[in-house]
Amino acid sequence: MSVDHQQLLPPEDPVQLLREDGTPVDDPAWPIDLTDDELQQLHRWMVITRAVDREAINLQRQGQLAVYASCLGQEAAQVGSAAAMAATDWVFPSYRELGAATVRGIDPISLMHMYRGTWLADHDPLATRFGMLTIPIATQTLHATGFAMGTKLDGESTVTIVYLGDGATSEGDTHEALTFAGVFGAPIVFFVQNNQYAISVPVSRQTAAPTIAHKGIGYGIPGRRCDGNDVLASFAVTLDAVERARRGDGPTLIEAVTYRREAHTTSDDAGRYRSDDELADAERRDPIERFSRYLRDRGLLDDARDAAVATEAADAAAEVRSAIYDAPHGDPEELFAHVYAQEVHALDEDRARLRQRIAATQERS
Amino acid sequence: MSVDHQQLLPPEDPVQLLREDGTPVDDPAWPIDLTDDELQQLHRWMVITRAVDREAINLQRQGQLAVYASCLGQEAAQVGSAAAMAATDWVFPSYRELGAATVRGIDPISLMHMYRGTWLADHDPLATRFGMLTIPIATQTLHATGFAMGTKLDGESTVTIVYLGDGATSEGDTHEALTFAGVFGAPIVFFVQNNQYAISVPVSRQTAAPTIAHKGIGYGIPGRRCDGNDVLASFAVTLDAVERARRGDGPTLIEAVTYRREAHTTSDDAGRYRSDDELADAERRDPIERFSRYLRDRGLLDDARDAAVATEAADAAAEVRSAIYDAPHGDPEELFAHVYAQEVHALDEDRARLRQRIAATQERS
Amino acid sequence: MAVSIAQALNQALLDVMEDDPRVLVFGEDVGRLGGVFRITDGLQQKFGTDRCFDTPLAESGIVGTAIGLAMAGWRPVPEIQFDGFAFPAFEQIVSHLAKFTNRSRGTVRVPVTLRIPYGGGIGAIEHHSESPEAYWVHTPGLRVMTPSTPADAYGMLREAIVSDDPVIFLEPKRRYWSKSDVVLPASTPPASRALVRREGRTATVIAYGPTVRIALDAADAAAARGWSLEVIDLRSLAPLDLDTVAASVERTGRAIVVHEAPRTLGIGAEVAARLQEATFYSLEAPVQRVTGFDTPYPPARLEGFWLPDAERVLDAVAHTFTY
Amino acid sequence: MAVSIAQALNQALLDVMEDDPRVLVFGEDVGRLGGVFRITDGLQQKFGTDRCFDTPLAESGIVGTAIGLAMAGWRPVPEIQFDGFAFPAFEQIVSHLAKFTNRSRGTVRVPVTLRIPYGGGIGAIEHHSESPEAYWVHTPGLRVMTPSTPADAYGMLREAIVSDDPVIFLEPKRRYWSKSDVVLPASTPPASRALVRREGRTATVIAYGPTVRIALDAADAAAARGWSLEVIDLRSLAPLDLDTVAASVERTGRAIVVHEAPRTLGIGAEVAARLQEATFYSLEAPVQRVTGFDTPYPPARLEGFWLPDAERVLDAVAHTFTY
Ligand SMILES: Cc1ncc(C[n+]2csc(CCOP(=O)(O)OP(=O)(O)O)c2C)c(N)n1
Ligand SMILES: Cc1ncc(C[n+]2csc(CCOP(=O)(O)OP(=O)(O)O)c2C)c(N)n1
Ligand SMILES: [Mg+2]
Ligand SMILES: [Mg+2]
Repeated sequence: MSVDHQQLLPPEDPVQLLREDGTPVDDPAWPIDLTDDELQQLHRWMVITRAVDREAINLQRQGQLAVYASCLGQEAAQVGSAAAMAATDWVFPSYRELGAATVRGIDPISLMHMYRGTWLADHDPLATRFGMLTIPIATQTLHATGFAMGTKLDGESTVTIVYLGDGATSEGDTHEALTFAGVFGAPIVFFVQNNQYAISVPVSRQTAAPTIAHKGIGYGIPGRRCDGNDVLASFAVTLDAVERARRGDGPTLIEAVTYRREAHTTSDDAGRYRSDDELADAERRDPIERFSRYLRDRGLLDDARDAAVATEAADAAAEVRSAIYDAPHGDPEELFAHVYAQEVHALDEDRARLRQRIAATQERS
Repeated sequence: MSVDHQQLLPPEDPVQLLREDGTPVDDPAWPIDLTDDELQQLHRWMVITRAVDREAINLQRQGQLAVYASCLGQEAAQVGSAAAMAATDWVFPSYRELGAATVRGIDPISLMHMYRGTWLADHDPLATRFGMLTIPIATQTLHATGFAMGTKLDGESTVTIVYLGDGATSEGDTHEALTFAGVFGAPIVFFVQNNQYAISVPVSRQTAAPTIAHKGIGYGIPGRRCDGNDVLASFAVTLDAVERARRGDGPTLIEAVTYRREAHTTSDDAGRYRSDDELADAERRDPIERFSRYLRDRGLLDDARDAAVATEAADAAAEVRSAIYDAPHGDPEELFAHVYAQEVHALDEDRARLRQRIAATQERS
Repeated sequence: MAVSIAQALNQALLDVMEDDPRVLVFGEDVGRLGGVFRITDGLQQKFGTDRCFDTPLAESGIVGTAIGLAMAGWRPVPEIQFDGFAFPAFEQIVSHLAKFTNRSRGTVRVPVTLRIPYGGGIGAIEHHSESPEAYWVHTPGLRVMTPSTPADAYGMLREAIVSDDPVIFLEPKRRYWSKSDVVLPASTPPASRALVRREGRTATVIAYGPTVRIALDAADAAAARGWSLEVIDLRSLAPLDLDTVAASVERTGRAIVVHEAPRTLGIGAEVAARLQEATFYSLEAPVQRVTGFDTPYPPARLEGFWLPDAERVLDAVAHTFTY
Repeated sequence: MAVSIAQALNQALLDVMEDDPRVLVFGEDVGRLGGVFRITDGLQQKFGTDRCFDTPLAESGIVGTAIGLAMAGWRPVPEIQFDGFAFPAFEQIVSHLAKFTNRSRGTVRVPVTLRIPYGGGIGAIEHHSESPEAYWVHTPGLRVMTPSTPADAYGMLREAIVSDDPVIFLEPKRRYWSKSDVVLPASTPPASRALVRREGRTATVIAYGPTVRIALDAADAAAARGWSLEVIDLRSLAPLDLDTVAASVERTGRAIVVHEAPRTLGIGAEVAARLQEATFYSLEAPVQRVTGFDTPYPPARLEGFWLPDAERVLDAVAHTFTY
């Protein structure tokens, strides 16, 4: 095989810039090119993500959310990758991307309203350049690809990143998105968080490929792997892909190897399909601990700063809690308001009937 | 990348066992292990295929068929691959596989009834181990994969081959079929005839992959390439994959590089999207001529045999012609007969109405 | 013994797999986990990973391979995890599962039972509360069944699996935990027959799956207004047993169809179109439809405004008296 | 000037691409080839490969990327090559295209016009003659339009593309070559209004797309029997303009709906369900449905037995006199 084609294949090992004990690998291919502030910011985002994530689980347990999909253990993958995007870049999430949302400054309360069932979506995707959470698996990969094709047609330098899971790589839509992205040279990064499971199904049931990154070559797209519990590796590998896309060199497929430490969602019982040992092992590879050690070694984190960040995170979580706790329902009028961009009178009768009913109920009470 | 994984990638060049001038390549990796009879049989099948194919085009021109999708130029790929299957093996075609059907002894008249619109399908797939022609692109890849999973569950040694086009590799269904085949280790061969076009769209618009065979590794499936205008290469590469599957080593993805010399179907005007030069070039690489030269060099074909085969082929074509020409329509009663395996009375009224109408029409005439 | 619909379905699968070694159960999370609703719980332990297995996350793949497995002589019972996730398999269902037998002139049978939990009212996030039955019912070649009681859940699922036709088996997920006293194995009338769940004379309320309970609640409440409502459970949506419905409407002169799916081209449209023909002279008022609105399924906190309930059924009955 | 529906559609695309530089046309074979029906002929030559391009063979990809392109501010007009090949895109259409605006509370618009040639009668092989309109009409959030004349083909396609809503634009492929005298650009009444194509007093025949011609033929033939049939062309299937239909039926007292799609849950079911309510006191007979059978589309040589024709329409009119 020609050298060119070999470059589409991932190297044997995922890129790792921090060892599990937090010491830097010092890989000359991947210099750590971040200011102290930036490094501290990565830490802050991860800690806030974790606190809000934890709060969301609590809120669900207390009946405030219908369901919640935790990103515990995936903070480095999400924060590292999202931090590599410019403010003008676009992010298309699945449903588990609280960490990416945190980096993008999305109000977590908006996301929680989706999980609460107040609205189907709440934040403004166009203003925030952060797509709506997407539940039908893999479907967002096509929206992201089309979007990236669109920015390219406009001659913009915008890069798009799309998040998907290991399970999502089995869906036909992911295949078609990679196919289109390759053919149209779309400026997009496919960021697969391989958290080892799709609900209860281990990644070995999703594909017999050596790794998910080996799928890239089948689309003429370079496949890359990074240690998804290493925020610096996640950042560096994503940044490289983003720069590549921005240069006009097309898409990249990244597999971030990580682990989903919570159950699939709050409705799931992970005890039925994985062992305590496996979980304990994953906990030992905690992304925040690893990065904290590194920062401490570099003198960028001390107890005071740690405490300050923890307080900020707790405040963020408390804010979510107070905004969500017993928040009012949405306005039933909106059931009809946005079905069509241009008003349709076909809905008038239903709307009138619903209004009548609501009025009658209010009278009775 | 480990050696194991490298073996999933196709070698740079397609396997070729006969040069364009018909001289053998003598590749020690691919000994030609066929008896004289078998070699002559391959030739015979190709010639018959071509004659019947030509007749089908004529029949369509004369208004006897609704449409027809010619396999002109693809005879070697189809005959070579189908000849590698045992009689007990299964074949799932797309809609262009007259050559494979010929090898399997499917009465071409049956296939023509589909193109004629007498029936939606006419031959018995279970008795012939040859699936129904499939029009929705790529969908048959999943039927074939499921079938192969089924024979594996039964502990049978049956191998399944599924035919698809280069365009079909873009569909989500092909991805899901390759995914399932890899994960379940299904005894199946994916045989892609890369005839360079999906109607008017060149294969460069289907994928940015180095080759279609490079898609295999993304499913843990070895990707192989052969010269699809070389019947011996098509046979040998397929046989290798079939033996692999029969041994229990799972699926293989084969890309046979060939060329569609007719328009997509009789409804298509290929002049709108490809040059005469390109076509002339393809004609120079005619699979039957190449193989004939080889046989002549080996003393397995002379003018007498050539003429005899040509006569047999002409007879086969004439038989199709006389069976199809002004054949009667199907029985309208059958519109209702097979919708459900178990009778449904919901259709009784419609059936009664149709009977009445037919009776009325017959009275009037 | 009090048995829930979920338990009855699970028992039906256990019993049918025991009886017929060709039955296979597969889908996302149906193996180790036993399904997100635990309908397949214990099957993998009991029958092994050959007969009950997890698949990759790919619905077209699940249905497409089911067709192939059926051709190889197996009797597949794949699961789609939620209503909203059958759509990636739409082509395989509509272009092949529904048409294979007809295309092959009866030669190839595809005895696939595709289990799909459906419907709303469980406070879920988007795509987990859809009622897609009309898509399947409009597609010739499919049988569509939906039980409303534990006995029917058991009996109809077994009937579906034994059938040589493809069956879309819709499980009313918000009733999974509804119990009633029943001894399994229960034997139930054929699914092709609609059943009168309550007799009455004022009006006929036609429901299926999750809305049968609503119809019965309406019937309870109607008594206070001096109305006696006849409640019919359609059970099979394709084919539809209109005879049973029409016979009832002939007597009552009033008909109300209740379903969660949006009104336009929901099952109510077909029932109304058939009744206005079959019972033209008997109808005292137009057939009423109490359904979801013609809007996407709402967020959980608003689903109560959207879903039909007993009060809306009673309003519709009242409305028939204005004619 | 005599213009065919195909020419009118082609002209509409040319004109709208000229007027609005954000309009993109893409799909399988729409570029170099100009589409298998030549509806996009000349667009790539004129507007370049950025604005009119061929895609990989992947319908979910076509619709899914159209949604993304719309988010990026483009106005996509993708083509699905034939009716039967929209199904791989079903999930993107039903779960996203139809729901994006609603999900985002009006923030994100997806002004996608999905062009699909549909219907039978062209002697084609399987999957090339489907009438899938009911699937789209049952899905809230989609507009569904289908023209029956060259003028409407032009005007409605432009209207669809200009609309900020997703539109499923169904082109009656067996009428592509029907011509009528029209000067383009033609201006036509809004698609949201059904049009009376012929006035009459005996009965109202409701048709759309390919069956409008059949209804008109029936009206011609009806004169010999002393009947005068009113023919209504629905034009928009979602939303449905029932007011125009009901006004006519109020006068005629008889209604016959004609479509190619199978009867069960075809558009005729919805029209019947609405008419039996809206014109309860005026109907002299049940609403009749003249449609394809509840069977898969037949092989070409048998399609004449399956498709509705003028004779069946007249039989239905006659049947209304038996009440
Ligand atoms: C099309 C579709 N099928 C099934 C589901 C149900 N489902 C929700 S999440 C999930 C697993 C997803 O796994 P993965 O892609 O690895 O993402 P993760 O949840 O691990 O982040 C499944 C099967 C769905 N949401 N959409
Ligand atoms: C799902 C689907 N989409 C579109 C079509 C229309 N169509 C028929 S053949 C074809 C091209 C197929 O190309 P390829 O897979 O390369 O096979 P070939 O015809 O070259 O043998 C297309 C687009 C179809 N039959 N099915
Ligand atoms: Mg996962
Ligand atoms: Mg091809």
